[in-house]
Amino acid sequence: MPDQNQEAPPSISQGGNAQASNVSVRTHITIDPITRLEGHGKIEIFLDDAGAVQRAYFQVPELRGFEKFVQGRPAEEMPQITSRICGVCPTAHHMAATKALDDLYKVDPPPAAKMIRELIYSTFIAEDHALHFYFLGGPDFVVGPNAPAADRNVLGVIAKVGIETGKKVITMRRRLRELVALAGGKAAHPVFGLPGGVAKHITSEAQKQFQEVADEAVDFAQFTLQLFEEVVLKNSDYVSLILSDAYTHRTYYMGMVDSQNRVNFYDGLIRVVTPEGKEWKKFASQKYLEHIAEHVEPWSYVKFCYLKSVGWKGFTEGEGSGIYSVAPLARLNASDGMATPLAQKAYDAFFSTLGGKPVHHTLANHWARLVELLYAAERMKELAADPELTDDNIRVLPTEKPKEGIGIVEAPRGTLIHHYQTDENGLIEKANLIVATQNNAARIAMSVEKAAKKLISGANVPEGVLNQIEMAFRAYDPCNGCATHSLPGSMPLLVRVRNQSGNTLTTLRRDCNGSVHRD
Amino acid sequence: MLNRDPRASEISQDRFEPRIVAFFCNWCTYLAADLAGTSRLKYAPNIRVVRLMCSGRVDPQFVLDAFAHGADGVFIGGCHPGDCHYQEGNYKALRRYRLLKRVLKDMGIEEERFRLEWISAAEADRVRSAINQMVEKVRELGPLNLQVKDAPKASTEEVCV
Amino acid sequence: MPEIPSVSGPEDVRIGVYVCHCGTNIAGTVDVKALASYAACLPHVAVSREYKYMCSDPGQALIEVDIAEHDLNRIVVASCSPLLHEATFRRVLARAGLNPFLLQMVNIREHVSWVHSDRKTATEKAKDLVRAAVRRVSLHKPLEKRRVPINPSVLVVGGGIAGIHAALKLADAGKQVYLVEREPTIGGHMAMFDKTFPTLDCAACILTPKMTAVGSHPNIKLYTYSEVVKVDGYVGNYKVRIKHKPRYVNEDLCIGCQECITACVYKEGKTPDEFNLGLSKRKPIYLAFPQAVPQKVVIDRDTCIEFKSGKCKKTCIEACGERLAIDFKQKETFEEIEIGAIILATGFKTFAPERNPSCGYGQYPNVYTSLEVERLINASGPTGGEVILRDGKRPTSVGIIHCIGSRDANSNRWCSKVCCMYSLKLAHLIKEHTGAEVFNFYIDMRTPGKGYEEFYDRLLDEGVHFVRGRVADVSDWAVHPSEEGKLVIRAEDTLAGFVRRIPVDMVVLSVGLEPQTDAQDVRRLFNISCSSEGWFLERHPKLAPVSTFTEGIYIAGACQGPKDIPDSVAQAGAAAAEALALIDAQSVELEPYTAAILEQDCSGCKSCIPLCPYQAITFVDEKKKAYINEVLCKGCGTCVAGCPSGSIQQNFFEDDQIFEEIEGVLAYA
Amino acid sequence: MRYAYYPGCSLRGTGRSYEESLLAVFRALDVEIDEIDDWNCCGATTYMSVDELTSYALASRNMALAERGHSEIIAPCAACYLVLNKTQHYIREYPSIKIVVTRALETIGLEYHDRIRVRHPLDVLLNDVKPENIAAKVKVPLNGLKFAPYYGCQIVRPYSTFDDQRDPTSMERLLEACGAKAVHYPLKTLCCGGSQKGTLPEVGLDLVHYLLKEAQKNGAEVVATVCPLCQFNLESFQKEAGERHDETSLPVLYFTQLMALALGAPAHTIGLQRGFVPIEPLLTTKEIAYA
Amino acid sequence: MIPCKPKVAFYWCASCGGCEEAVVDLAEAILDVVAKVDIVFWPVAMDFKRKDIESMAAGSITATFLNGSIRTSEQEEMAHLLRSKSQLLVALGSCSHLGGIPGLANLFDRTSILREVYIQPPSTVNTGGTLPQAHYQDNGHSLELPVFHETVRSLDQVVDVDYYIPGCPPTPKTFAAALQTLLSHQLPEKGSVLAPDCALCDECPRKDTKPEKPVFSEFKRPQQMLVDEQKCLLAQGFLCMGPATRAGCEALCVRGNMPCTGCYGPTSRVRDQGAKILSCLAALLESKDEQEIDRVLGTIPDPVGTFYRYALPGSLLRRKKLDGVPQAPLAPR
Repeated sequence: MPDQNQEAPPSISQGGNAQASNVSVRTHITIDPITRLEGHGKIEIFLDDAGAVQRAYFQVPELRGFEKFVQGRPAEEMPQITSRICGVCPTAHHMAATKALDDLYKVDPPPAAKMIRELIYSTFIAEDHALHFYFLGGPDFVVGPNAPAADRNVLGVIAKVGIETGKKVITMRRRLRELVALAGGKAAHPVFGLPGGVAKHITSEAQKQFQEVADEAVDFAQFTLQLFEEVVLKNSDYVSLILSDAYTHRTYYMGMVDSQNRVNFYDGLIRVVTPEGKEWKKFASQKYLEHIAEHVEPWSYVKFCYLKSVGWKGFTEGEGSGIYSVAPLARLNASDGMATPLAQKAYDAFFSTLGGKPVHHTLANHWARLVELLYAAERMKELAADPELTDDNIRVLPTEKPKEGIGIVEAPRGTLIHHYQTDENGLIEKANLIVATQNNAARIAMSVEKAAKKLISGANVPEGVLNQIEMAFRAYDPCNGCATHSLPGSMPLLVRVRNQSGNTLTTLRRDCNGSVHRD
Repeated sequence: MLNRDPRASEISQDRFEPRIVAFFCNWCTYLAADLAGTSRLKYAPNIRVVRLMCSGRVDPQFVLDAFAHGADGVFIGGCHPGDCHYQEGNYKALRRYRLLKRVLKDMGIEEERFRLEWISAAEADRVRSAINQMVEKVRELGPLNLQVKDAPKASTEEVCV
Repeated sequence: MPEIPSVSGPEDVRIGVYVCHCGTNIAGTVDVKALASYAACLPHVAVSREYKYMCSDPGQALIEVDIAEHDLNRIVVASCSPLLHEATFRRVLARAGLNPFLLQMVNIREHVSWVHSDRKTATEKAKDLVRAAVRRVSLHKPLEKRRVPINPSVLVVGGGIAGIHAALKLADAGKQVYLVEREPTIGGHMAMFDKTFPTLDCAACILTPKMTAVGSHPNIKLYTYSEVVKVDGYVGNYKVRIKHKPRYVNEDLCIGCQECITACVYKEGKTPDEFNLGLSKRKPIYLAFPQAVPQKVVIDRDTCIEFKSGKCKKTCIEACGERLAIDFKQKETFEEIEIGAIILATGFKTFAPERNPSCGYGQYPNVYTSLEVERLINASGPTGGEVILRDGKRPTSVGIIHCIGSRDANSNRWCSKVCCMYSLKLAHLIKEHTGAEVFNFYIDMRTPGKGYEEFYDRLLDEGVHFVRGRVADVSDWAVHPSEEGKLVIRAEDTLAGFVRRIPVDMVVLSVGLEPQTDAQDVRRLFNISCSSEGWFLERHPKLAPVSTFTEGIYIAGACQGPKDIPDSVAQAGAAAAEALALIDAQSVELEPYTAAILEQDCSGCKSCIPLCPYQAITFVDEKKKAYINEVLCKGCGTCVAGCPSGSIQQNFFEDDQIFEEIEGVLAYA
Repeated sequence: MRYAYYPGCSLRGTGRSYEESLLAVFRALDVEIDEIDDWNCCGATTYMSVDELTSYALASRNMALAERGHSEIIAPCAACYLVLNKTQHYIREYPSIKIVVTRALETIGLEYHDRIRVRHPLDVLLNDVKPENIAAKVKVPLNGLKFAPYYGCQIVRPYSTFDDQRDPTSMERLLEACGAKAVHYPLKTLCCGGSQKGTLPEVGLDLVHYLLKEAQKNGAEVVATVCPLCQFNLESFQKEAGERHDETSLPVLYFTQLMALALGAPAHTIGLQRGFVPIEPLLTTKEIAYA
Repeated sequence: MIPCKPKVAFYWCASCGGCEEAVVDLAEAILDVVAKVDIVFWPVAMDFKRKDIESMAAGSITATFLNGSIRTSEQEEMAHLLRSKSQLLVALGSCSHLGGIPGLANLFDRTSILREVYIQPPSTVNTGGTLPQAHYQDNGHSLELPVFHETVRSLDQVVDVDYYIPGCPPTPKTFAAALQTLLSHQLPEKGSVLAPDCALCDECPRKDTKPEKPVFSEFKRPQQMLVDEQKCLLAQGFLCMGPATRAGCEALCVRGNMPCTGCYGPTSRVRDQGAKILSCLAALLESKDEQEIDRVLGTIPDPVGTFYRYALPGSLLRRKKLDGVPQAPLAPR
């Protein structure tokens, strides 16, 4: 394949670097969560001669090519194959794929099956949001952005909220995951999704377990919101941090809503609102191609989504730029409310505190996530209570010849789209996958650059900078190429300031236990 | 004028000489190959015979292993349907062969590189012709070059992209 | 998966490699010196030698000495096919105190030197094979042959002269013999013959005593009108299922008085008589021929009125009276017998001349087959020994055409061996009976055998005419008036060098011998091989002419190839001796190539159970794992290949051993 | 399926009646054929005896042409039929011949893939059309007209692709489907003497006589042939042969002429008028209402 | 085994993160683990730019658990580095054990993958045919991406591996047990897979419902038929990889009423999981007629994708043959 030599990236090597620094006449900073490629942001910051940030790049250096290698596989295997795109939100991919199969075979699952699906899904959302708040994003606030990094992790959280709460968090997560496994086979990479239904019905024993855990989950969600209020909202520094311009972007927002425009994770229409918060479009899954497009940059493996009709205008915000955002904040912005009472209260509190819709502050994602956590828990409770849940009519066998199917769900990290075309035998001929974080990729890139520009000037980089820049993209709970998170505090960072000849002047390094070294 | 020399199929230096691994059952094809010997039939020397008691013993792993270690073709010889010394081993071989052929196709290995023949103890000439045919076919296809197993751990050839 | 080292096996492996020249058989094509020195450099090889004849005593001694001196623990012999000398060299290892299964043979004769002519490539191939053997043998493990007791009784299939002779020999040796014959009587083809060449003694006179001996022998259980339908088990321990076809006559009660036949409502026979090849007619109830053994009548249900309409007066039953031997209710019955060895003597069938239209059989009534003529001139035959043609004429001129269905690319290529001699015999007898002019048309006159050539000379003196030339056709088209109304035999007289047209009254076709129509079914039933012509295949054409590739099954008589009576009898004796040698050993060693379940590894998935044709694999409910009964296992290895978790292992054909061999042949350069 | 049709030289010369009647039969039985465009000599007779390789090249050219768009080729002339078969046989058997032929064809931009099957009209009518269907289409039954089925040497020897080498019967089966009756005729594959006529005329004449006399003796009213050379030989030398021995007078026809007749083709369109021994009287006596 | 607390490290290459989740799924038990070992980095150790790792003493890490397969240059380099710094290198999860599901990419070549992802999707607007570049100048800013290799490889195809923990992902139980074994004083034989060594049927809750003589006249796809929640899935005609797959997961998928897809890989006695299940299932067909055989086998729509779902790179053939591109130096003939 000779043409590869053009397309193909040469091996990265010291030589490559040397060459890089030779041609680069400007000082060059690399903030690199280093070689952990999976789902990793790699940040390249370029200073001008004055030492001001001229351009910061947010790169995703990972690709596995699912779209290609699913070709020839039987469609019914997609829920299991595509869940391997992400081990953290496998259930989201599993569900999107399963819905795509319904569409592919033109089958409508029986009521019980739908309930089981949404029950498992809500359980998963609750678990995932909880994980993020306590293990990943939360520590920034609970423990504090400027606390020593060593404490900014789940153990730090536990220290802060008390070992009992800590255990509670861990136990809650375990029990939620056990439920997913109970109904879906496995917690990581479940197996329940089939065209026209689910593989296994819910026994009354199982239902009881769901009911118990659901109750606890609701309490837990409220408790967590409580915690957030006390630790964050009652701390003016945090609030101002959230509101600070460094973490603010005026973009479109996208999310799935039910018939009354309330947030829904499992099913509904896709709603997009303008930076002013007005409804811009509302469309069904099958129409996604009319509204969503992806842009390719040669310096990243991730594709950048934008609104087709608005168009790609580069990394700029505002009404004129097609860049939009997904995930908790976007979902709240794109909706008119929540479908459950307690969550609705939290929703109102959220917007009233942050000055009405839409909220453009990236860091507000953390709060929005907790509102959703509460909704998910409440939804669990509703479904678990339903007597029809244990009905054993859980499958409709397809009769149609398969051809094309599209399935969309709201993954914890945003809108997730699976689109398949198959032959008559139901073997995949073409698959198009738009994963949650792709939708956010452009805005994340902007957030990072903005933060960098705000926080860095010249060769001397203050220590706080690292985590704050990190916060900029962690707020999205990014799952680049939908792979995985990076754990706070343990995220090793490096800022290297090079002079024009590319020699390092100073390096700032923080290792996993958070201690910062200057050498 | 007519070239009736059976050694027409013997090999010469410049041509590509395929390596073919053959699995012969002890009761039919292996005997036929012995008979070909006692009858002094001449055939292409590109074949390497591994003796098994029955074609039903041919584990698809053996076939893949042969390809993976540089075989350009794999040949299975068994008793005719109904003639298996162990009653039905050859049918099992046939079923495995049919499915394995599909797998090999999906793995980009040309059909003609993998062949199953029923050759009874008496059919020495069948051994000759079948082997010659296969060698010719595989020679046309050229080397397979699938020596993955022995490939160096730090495979550089892939970074050539 | 961890890398498998290219040459695995214990470090202390010390291999001796022995390359045989086999005179020039191998050395002529393979550079044995180069081969030996190449082998010497292979891993674990301690000694590598080449020698003129490895299988010779000095050759064997060479290996024995080396094993002691270089304390070798693995041996590779590169010589002929393992099927020929594996046993020989395993004995060598045993003598030297090594387990015989630590040997691997490389077939560089049948598979290399004899089938290739380019020295260079042949040597390369030999190297590959030796390298593979060296790698394989280092993984060999000591194995023990299994000993199983032998059932001392023998089954003989086929009641022709060969079967009869074999049965009598074994019975006289005190062995229990079961003789199974599908016809109502034993005797086979020989019983149909009139005289036997070259001595011209009457076939019946020498055969019938042996037939009656069989019938009355205490050690022989005779099953006529019976067939073998199923064969299970293995050498020394065969289980055979026999079908007894209904005779509608109780064999124990019938005394062979034949009154029933006389009494039959049919005054005259209406059915073509099988024994007389349709030259006469028989009744529905009949005795195949006067000397039939057993002397029990049989009813042919296709022609018996009682069976057709159920409205017969059943005069036969009256005639039988209180003996009550006739039983229209008889059903076919089955019987299981257990024996240790089997002798197949299922004989031959004669070529059907209709297949060769130009010889006129079926078109012209006066064209006969040689077998028909045997009956025609037989005193107890349809015409009481007088040669009267189908059209009532008595022939004044007779043409005997040889090689009908023999030595003919259009039918059978082989020489049927007996035709020349029986044609001479018939020529003599016909001349004797009719005084007619007799012409023999032959391709070559083949009379090897004691007194055969002399018999030929005698006929020349008797004035029988011999035309050397293949007959073009037999027809009734006349060129000269003298030919009108006669059968004209056209043949090129290759001695005189022109085409002869010889008009005769009678044409005798010397039909060749062919395998029985159901030879293929029979060989499948007994799990032996056939040659491409369809004759039963012997283990070795010279050294094991009556053995087959299936232990404990022997072949005798014309089922193995055309034979005359003396040869058939000789072979029958040989087969009997082989069987005796086997069962008198009382126990037999079985190859240890059996498969075994690795119990701790078996997941109990049951996948292997349906794969075993011998029901050797069972599921043990207590352990929830599969189990292989070693005695029932024949070692095909199908289950080994089929076990999805690799939890079945076959002795001497372990996966790793085979992988080594595969990778060995490919690890060139 | 459409067959490629290769008439060969005879059918455009002495064998005209053969082609006329054959085509009539094909028309009547809806056998669709396309004559090969730009066919050449099959390579029989002279070529075969002078330079084998050239005749293989000639034959394979015809087949190469036929291969374009056809999988089967009909060769009615016995000689053509034999040569085409022989060529295929040799090309398969002997690589060296294959090479020569391939090279020869290359020079004229042709390639022979050995994908074509050589068929004889007897074969096609018997095995593709089938007697029962022919019987169904018979318009003029031949009312038990007695014929001697004469095949000659080339149709079934050495390649007996569709009938027995020593006792072919296809012609009988076809003509009896048309209402004719075969007589016992042991000479059906005897040499017609055609080739001897040039070298040993009297041998040739004797053979002609035996063939005709035997036919007559066994009650044949016509001799049915499948080979232009046989037909020509038997018919044109009947008189001469009669002079050497006792006289015979038998019409010698192509089997296709009889079939065409039965299938309703007008006599003059299938060359019946050309016979040396006039056929009309016979047809009248047999009350065969031919057109 | 080591006086002070052993230092344990985690790292990952081309994987989904599910394996790390499996570790998190130890839940409360994680605290016990933390007590036993120093997790020197999780998910990664100190800032380890090349030079930093290079500066580490060889073997200064007791055990590195590496998940994910090797697809990019950077992953390959890191694998080598970590190998040199670790006493034990443990392949964690299907991807590093056998290549995993992303290993199915070995059925295609890299070019077609890049085109499929960046040029062909209906939602992608890329008229210029832009593809990610390993080295790119964005108005003077030089940016780098790791090289996307032609072939996905399992970890042991790149560096020596001491142990394997199978599964996609390994169950917490499997992981905990493996960890126990490694902490124990007698280490298992190098190259061991740290899980039970017999097939899944052994621990399958439906084992007893499998008939004595399973034979097949057709294979079913789950959407074609309702799945009995009690009966052996193979007995129902669904293609279950259980018989050819290592036990240890306690048949989670089967408990979820779906067939095993083989993520624990083959047993130690098998070199090619796909070949083995193929051999087993095909042999168990009933028919002796070639056409019927093909028909029945035709009801397996995607043999390679099914038999090698997790193990293509780790299989004997490793990948689909690339036309024209020799996969190994041409062997001397």
